[in-house]
Amino acid sequence: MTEKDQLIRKEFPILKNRNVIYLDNAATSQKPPCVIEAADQYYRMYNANPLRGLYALSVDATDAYENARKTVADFIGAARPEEIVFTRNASESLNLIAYSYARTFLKEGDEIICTIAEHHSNMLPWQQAAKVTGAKLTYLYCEKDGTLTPQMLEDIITERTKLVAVTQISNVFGRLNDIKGFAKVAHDHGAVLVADGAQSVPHVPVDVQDLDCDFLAFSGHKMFAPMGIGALYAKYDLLEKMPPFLYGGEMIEYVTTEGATYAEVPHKFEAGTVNVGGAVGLAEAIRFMQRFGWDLITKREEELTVYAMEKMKQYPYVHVIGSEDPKEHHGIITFKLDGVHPHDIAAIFDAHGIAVRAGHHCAQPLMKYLGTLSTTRASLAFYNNKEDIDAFVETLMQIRKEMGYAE
Amino acid sequence: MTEKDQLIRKEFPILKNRNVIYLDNAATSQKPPCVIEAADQYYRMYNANPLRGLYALSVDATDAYENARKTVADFIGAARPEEIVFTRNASESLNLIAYSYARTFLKEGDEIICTIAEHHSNMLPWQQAAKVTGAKLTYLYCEKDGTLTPQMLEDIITERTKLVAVTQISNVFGRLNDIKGFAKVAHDHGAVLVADGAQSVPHVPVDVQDLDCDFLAFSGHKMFAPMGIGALYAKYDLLEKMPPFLYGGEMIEYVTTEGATYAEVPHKFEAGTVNVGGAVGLAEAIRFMQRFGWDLITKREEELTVYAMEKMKQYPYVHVIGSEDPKEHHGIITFKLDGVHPHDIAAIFDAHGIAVRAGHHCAQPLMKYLGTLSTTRASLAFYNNKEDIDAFVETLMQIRKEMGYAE
Amino acid sequence: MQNNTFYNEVLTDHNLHPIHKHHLEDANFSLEGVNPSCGDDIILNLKVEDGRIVDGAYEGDGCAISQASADMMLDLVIGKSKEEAEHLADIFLRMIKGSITEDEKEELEEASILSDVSHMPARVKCAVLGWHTMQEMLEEV
Amino acid sequence: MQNNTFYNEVLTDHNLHPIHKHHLEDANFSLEGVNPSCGDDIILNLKVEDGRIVDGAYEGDGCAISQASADMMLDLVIGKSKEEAEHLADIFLRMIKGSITEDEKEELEEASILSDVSHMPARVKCAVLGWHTMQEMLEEV
Ligand SMILES: Cc1ncc(COP(=O)(O)O)c(C=O)c1O
Ligand SMILES: Cc1ncc(COP(=O)(O)O)c(C=O)c1O
Repeated sequence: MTEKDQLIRKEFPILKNRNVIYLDNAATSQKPPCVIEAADQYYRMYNANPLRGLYALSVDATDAYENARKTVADFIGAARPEEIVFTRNASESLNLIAYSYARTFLKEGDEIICTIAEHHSNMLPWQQAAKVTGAKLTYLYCEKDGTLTPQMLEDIITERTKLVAVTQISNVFGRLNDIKGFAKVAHDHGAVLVADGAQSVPHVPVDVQDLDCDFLAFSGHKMFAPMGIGALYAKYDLLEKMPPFLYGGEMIEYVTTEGATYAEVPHKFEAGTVNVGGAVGLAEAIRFMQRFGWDLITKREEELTVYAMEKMKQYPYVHVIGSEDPKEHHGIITFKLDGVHPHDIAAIFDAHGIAVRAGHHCAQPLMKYLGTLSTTRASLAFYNNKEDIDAFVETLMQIRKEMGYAE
Repeated sequence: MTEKDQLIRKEFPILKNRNVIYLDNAATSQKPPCVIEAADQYYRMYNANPLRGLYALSVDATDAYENARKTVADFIGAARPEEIVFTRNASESLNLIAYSYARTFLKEGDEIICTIAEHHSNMLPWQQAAKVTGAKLTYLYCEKDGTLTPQMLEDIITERTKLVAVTQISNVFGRLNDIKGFAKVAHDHGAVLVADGAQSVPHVPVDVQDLDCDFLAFSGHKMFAPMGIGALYAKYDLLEKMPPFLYGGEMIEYVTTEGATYAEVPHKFEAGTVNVGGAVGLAEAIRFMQRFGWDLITKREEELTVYAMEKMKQYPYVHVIGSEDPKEHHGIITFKLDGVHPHDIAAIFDAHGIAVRAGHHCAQPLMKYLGTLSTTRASLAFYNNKEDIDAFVETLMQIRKEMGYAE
Repeated sequence: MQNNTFYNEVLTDHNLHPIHKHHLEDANFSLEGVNPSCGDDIILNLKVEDGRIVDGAYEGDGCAISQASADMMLDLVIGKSKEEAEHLADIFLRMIKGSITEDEKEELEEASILSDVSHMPARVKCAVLGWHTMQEMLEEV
Repeated sequence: MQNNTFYNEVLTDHNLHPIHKHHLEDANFSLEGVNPSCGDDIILNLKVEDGRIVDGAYEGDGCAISQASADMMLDLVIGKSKEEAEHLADIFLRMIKGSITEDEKEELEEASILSDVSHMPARVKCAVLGWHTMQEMLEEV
């Protein structure tokens, strides 16, 4: 390990505690002690139910929560903190759009477009919204290597299209999609653009104002934050006109037996007691990333991807899904190994102390389109290093033998 | 402080760190170090995305999560762990019922009954469900002291009633309602009974099989667990027949471009990456309560309520809402002080280092029915002690003077 | 036990014995201001002639801060021109945000005792309710 | 680096060179078994005469554990009566749950090498797929 490697590794003691080579970062990341401790510190010094409290602890809790919102807003370049709604995870953020926006503003005859490469969380909510509203759901098919271009959207979009959902980075291909280009095409046809940022926000700088997307969903747990906290970014005027999603405490202005008027954006979307500990953890995770900086993070992830894919290329039985260019993978390497089922691959990696993921990666329609049921995926974070890749590739090249093949 | 007091207080260092007399437990409880550390330990030793992982960490995370579910199920006497759906908080649990159950199985001409004493989180979801389905929402009015009996439900329920929503303990009155009796009346008329357990599960033993309620919603953060985790109990056959609520990863069986089939109960209601850290924290909070035991918890809370209300009775300007019998308050003492607005009361308490809540307590229709806009509430946990009550009452009797009254 | 509560005599006096809390027969401007989160609710009535506030009063319900603030505001603005009243409102609102000079603070006379509200975020809305209502009303004058 | 993977020669051999993975012309019972979470999918075909399994085969797709388990199962049950096959299925399923005696384990012959699956919760469904399918099928016999 280089000195830098060691410095970074110190932030992730679990890797040593469990003696694991962790290559399942696209599923969830590990958490540095500073994040764990930020949440702890909140519970030990500032915990209260925020928003309505008239005492010091509650004011502190409100500050902690609203400052976290500001940190998140700044991190993705939102125009104002109110454009951030805290949710549980990216899936809930996407469902919020589907329930509140799509089911309200779409109707029979309208059209939703989502790509075939979407994670189930950015596909099923649209299938359901289409079913309920009578809108038609159309799939934008990527090329077999994952390529998706705004031109491809331009070719199928119609004046009836009201909503376009595209992942910024696919959790199978790792390719970075041109959200800015997609947003332009969508807007030119009067549609809103929903970007799934679950894999992008943790790995590349995102500026929602530059991208001009209308919505962006992401999860804390994939970017070093605790589980149970996520965010939805939406343009302010959209949040203003959307009806609430969950109803209850903290999201109202007046309630009578007949009905209610709702609190201001973003509170109107945050029913019930909010998750201050989670928000504080997410804010600290963002500061943690900022202390290392995007330069270091993206450079390390790219170098390791290049290093890994170069090695894998030498081995004829392995076939990486997606672009041949490692720079288009953003740390996500999904592959097939001839003659071995992904579940057996993952189990053998596990026996060698390496954590990778096998299965459909919550993208069954994409798997089907690619002609397979399941694949194996190694996905990196900037805390991985060359030794991890060496062990990964060495084990990979042993698996067929362990499974009884001559080579 | 008695020795017992000191022993218990050691578990809540925040009270000393912040030098606060914390009497806002109905809003949220403080968290003992063991709970904070249980979540930490999970992140430091077992963190991974559970459910689909084929490697050791992920298996451990799955175990941690499913064991937590079992702990919750046992705590409330559920027939099986699958009857527990993890949610963010009680509000989300109630919305889940409203979206998935009510909007599916209710139709025009049907009726929903909820009491006027409900928290907004157990009222607005039904207002909305009624609006969307065309069902009629009827309110069951309690007596002015909060009394609600199954007979009162019997008097207004009809054969069209399909769902009855009642809080087990009101967050304003503190009175324990006879859920078993309400469930019987509801069932006799073919309706399901939704119990709001947000204030009861933290303070009294609850056995859902004995109560025979169909649904029970509650939050972790009010029972010593972290924020961001809650639960919905529902009878297994109801969960089986209910459609999903949030759509996405982890809750499916098969997905095609046309639609999907869904995972088994309870996973079909847990879309996206789950909150293992929160679930582990909730399970530890339950074990924490069990180490002290219901006897101690309920006895201390009752003794303190009696002690406080006896003292308050001496002071002619204070008027407690609800029963005159402290034993019917379960630690919740909501009151008016003649001539002083609750916000000023809370602010003065705060200046004296005492945290109480002022406002409508997310029960505006109830406030209106009681002829007021807002009240002040002190709410206890078993970590409170007589010194807290002494300080509370002493300050209370000073407030009118501080506000310029002669006495 | 700390004892520095912020409810001093001036404040409690304006709350318990308000000078301007009554009905105003011949008001020509009237506006209701509410704080949904607190339930504070005041109706402000002004009599404005030739761009000058010749009389004013308020009615309603709310905490001591919202009531005393409205009462002190009326003390201050009755007899002033529309522009002077707007100027005072501007200073008051900036005081609550914590950004005024000592000289400006003096202009607010008694109302300056509310400057501590800048450290009490939950009460900001109470303190500014009357002032915001007046501001909105004066736009129509 | 640990190296005790559970994929021993017997298992990999049944996976790479299955004896019973083929079409069965004259089967009189056929049932598909699937593991949604893994994508494992087998079609089990049996020829049952007078309550005795006289022949059997499977087709399909899946991981080595699901495939080898089905192959070893057929090795074991072909030629056995319905009751004997049900008895073996019962033992096998209990083995995977981790609760059988050494004697019972012996009855499973080669299939007993899958006992370690009891420590691999994610693979339980793979190991039992063929057996569950057979159980279900035999209820119809
Ligand atoms: C009776 C009652 N129901 C529901 C809730 C809502 O709980 P949460 O805010 O945790 O969703 C509360 C808490 O405020 C409550 O007191
Ligand atoms: C591209 C993409 N979108 C959405 C999600 C859903 O994220 P979560 O499970 O945190 O809701 C994931 C993560 O699995 C993902 O990779």
